[in-house]
Amino acid sequence: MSEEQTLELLIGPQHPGSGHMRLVAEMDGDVILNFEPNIGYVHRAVEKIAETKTYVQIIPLVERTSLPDTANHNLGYVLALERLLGIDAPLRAQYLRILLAEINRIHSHLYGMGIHGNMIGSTTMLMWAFGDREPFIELAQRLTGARLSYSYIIPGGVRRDLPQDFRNDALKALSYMERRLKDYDRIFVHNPVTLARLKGVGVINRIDAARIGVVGPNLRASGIAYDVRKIEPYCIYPDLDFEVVVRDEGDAHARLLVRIGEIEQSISMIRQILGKIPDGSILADRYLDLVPSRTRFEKRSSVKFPALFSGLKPSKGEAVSRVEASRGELFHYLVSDGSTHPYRFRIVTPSFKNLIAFKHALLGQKLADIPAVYGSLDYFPPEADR
Amino acid sequence: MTRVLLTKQNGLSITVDASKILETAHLLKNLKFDHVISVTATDYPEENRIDVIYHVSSFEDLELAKTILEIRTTVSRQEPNIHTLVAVWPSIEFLERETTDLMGINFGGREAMARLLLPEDFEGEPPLRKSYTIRTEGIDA
Amino acid sequence: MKPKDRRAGKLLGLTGHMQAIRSGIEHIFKPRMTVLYPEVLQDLGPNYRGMLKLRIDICISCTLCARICPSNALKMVKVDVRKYPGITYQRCIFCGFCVDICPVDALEMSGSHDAACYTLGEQVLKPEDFSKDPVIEDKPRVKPLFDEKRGLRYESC
Amino acid sequence: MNVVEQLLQILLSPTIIIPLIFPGLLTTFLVIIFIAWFERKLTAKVQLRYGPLYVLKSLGGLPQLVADLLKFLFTEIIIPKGSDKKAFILSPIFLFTLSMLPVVAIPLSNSYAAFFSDLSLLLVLALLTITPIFMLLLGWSSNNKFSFIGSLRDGYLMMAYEIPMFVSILAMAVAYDTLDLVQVVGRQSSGLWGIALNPLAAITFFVAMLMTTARFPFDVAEAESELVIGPYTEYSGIIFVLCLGASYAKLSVLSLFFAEVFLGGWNPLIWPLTLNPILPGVAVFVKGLLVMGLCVFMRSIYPRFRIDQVLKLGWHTLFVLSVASVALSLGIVWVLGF
Repeated sequence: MSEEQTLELLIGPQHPGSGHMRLVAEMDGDVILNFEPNIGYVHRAVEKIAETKTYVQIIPLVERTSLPDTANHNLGYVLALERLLGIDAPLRAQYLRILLAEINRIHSHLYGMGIHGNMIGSTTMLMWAFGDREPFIELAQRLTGARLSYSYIIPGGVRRDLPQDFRNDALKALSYMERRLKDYDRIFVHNPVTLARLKGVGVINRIDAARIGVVGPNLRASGIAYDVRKIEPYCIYPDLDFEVVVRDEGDAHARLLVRIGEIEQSISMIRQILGKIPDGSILADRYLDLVPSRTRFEKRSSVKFPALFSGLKPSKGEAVSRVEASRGELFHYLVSDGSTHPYRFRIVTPSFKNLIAFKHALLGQKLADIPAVYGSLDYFPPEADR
Repeated sequence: MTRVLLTKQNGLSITVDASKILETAHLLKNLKFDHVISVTATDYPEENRIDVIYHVSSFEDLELAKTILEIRTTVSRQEPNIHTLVAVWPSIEFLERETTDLMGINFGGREAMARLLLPEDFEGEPPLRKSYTIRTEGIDA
Repeated sequence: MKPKDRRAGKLLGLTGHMQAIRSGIEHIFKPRMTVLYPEVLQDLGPNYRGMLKLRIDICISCTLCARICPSNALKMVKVDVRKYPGITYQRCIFCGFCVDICPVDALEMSGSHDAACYTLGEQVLKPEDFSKDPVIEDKPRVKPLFDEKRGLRYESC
Repeated sequence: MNVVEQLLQILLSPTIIIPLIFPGLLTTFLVIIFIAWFERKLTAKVQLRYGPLYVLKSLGGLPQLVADLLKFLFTEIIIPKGSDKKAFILSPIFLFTLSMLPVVAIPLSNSYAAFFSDLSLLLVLALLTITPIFMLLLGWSSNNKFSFIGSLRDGYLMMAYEIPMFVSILAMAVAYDTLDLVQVVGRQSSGLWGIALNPLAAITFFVAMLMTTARFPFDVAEAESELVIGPYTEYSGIIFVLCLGASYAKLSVLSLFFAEVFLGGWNPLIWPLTLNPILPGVAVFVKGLLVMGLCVFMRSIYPRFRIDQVLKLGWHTLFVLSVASVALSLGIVWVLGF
């Protein structure tokens, strides 16, 4: 094909539909011949900055990689750190961690669905999803004190205990969400126009999905029942009754449905957690004992950090952790040389792993499918760039 | 120089020579390790080496997925060359490109790629090496 | 697990259109979920991690807050003979680590996060200023209450 | 005095008043302001939020568009270096004017129209078909890939809607046995309006109308997430307003047309009331505004189609429907013996 017949379209970084990245599409008429994502526009060198910070200071830092999904990122890092330190959180703290992680998963999926809706033109879905994030952000705020950047999970436990009335409020928010999912079905998910736009678009089949290594809901929409919460259960996931949401189609609509299925699963998980959360301490005794007795946890709803936290020194070694963040498997790898700073900190975010899907899912699709597929991957550029 | 270790928590660790990496990858691929979770390069300037660590796992075999297999290999800081594994594991593509950008490791045997995370005209010390120093702003509170 | 296809068994096209339109019309008559923000402020609750206040009479100058601050927003500043923390809201990320590590509870957080100023200098607080109450805007406030039908319902307080 | 009187006579003559004041430029302008506000407000209501509010809060932000317009008036008009300057500036002007022009052929009562013709039914549509040319021109002259693709899509879109639209109007012409809008309205005085007479044609025309005016779900030419804002990507300032206004002007004209052909025009009003053009004009406008409201309501319900799906819809469904509506009309004529 001669060069004049193709058109190189540079979508972004300043484009309403590109996010913080550039998409280079080689078009033949309306068909995409070649597609190359070009990222790095929001690269903040989290790995390098982490080498200059102490272990506890990194907690807010890892959250900044993915602001819609801070709890899971926080959890992943703290799990790796706890493995380095050789410490475990008490059971109640584990429950609270997963409670926050699942609340976060719901509002992160809503964020993704909203953006997806906007990308194919349904502003109603955008506004509804963003509005319905609010009850969950409010729940998380009452639990942690912040709307998005929770910094809630610390080595050895969590920072605050459940506030009063939380259980009732949460149950109300959950039944509200179940009601709203039906509204979404009517106006967006099963809207004939949405079906026309998403069905059979951006298909990643089972074999390709494993080969190119996409993660999270995108992988499960391609028929692979891989979920870290089941494969390598962490915290209290073994005690919770939930199912891995899988679909076989591998197209954009399947990815949307998997996310909705996961919201339903999260709702059921939060109900279980609220039902059987045990009483007890929320910080490991090893740290609690270091706090002056005046300010001990029993007398207040939040814990006091021991002075040790300003300079945690894990022993020399390495630790990896993987958790199922909202967008997929999140991998942390910590190398300690025995000092107060990590020697090397590696973080592979789910969006970075999903980036490769752009190259494969969009070949042979139409120009208008770019936002449809982009949205369905729930790709979050700052999370990929780190 | 191939060692297999059983570490406490994250399963297996294999140490191989950098020249054997492609072979090892083929071998593991046949054992159903079908995707790469991460490529990490760690800089040790005093010992003049960069460790390249691959974490691989499986999606197809969900029993195998419970293991994260670690492949460790070492390259020198002056000539950080290693063969690419993109032909074995396509999922490694962006991980390798990132490592090239930030650690300056050359993955031979694949077409030259544009920079991924850094600006295209970036020159100088790769940012994640220990010899690259971060300029910090003054702190005035 | 396969999520159940709610549409299964229904006539595809027309029902879908009718349902979408019906849902759209229904929502015209539903109450709004937004608050008129700059005129009405949301009450952030007692546990909100907002702007900080130093109780300089209690502070024992242990420097733990400055040492744990992830963004170097807190720094020990000399006042007379002892050093007390000062803060710059240009950097503060409201993580609350300083409050939680303070062994004597000399730092506390307020329910306000309106740290916007006209000049950058106003955001840098010396210990003396830091020990004053943060400015909280005097505007009508609403309190979010959870509701099964509306998610959040705002009641003025 | 004589000169003033003559001047007034000229100014107040229907040929001036109709295109400039009622139902022409000024009224269209007011209608656009209202409908754009209504669109934003209605969408906001479905989306459970407030929408425009702060410009005259007592009116619910109704003059928001006036405020926007003032802002755009003072915005610098940036003309890209590689563009064809004459075409770049002139095509939005032509686009807007031609989108408004068909209003002259739409009668607002038995005796009030700028241009009486026994072919006015066709004339309105024929005048509208010229606009896509300027759409193509303005996309081409911008020298921007997104503008180009956008205007190309608009051209394709024309292929999808034009034929079903004409054929469905043909169906009505067959049913009414006339091509004159005044007579069309007259035929509906029995109370059997076009929409009841031939609902198939009404639906086809309505969908084609959504396509013509780039309402959702046929917003493919301006698709924001793909094409920035399609043909108008490079436009700024007041000529950008003209571009955007063109689609609303078109919507207004087509809605009036729809009201006359399918909703009985000024019809429940009978003879003595139709002498003065104001009352029947208002009746037509109310009906037209209802149609416009329905059109803009689609924004809050639907995402947008893909261009190939719109073409498929146009040719596979709408065309077949429109042909069926002609058959239906022939059947009606045969049975009722009009």
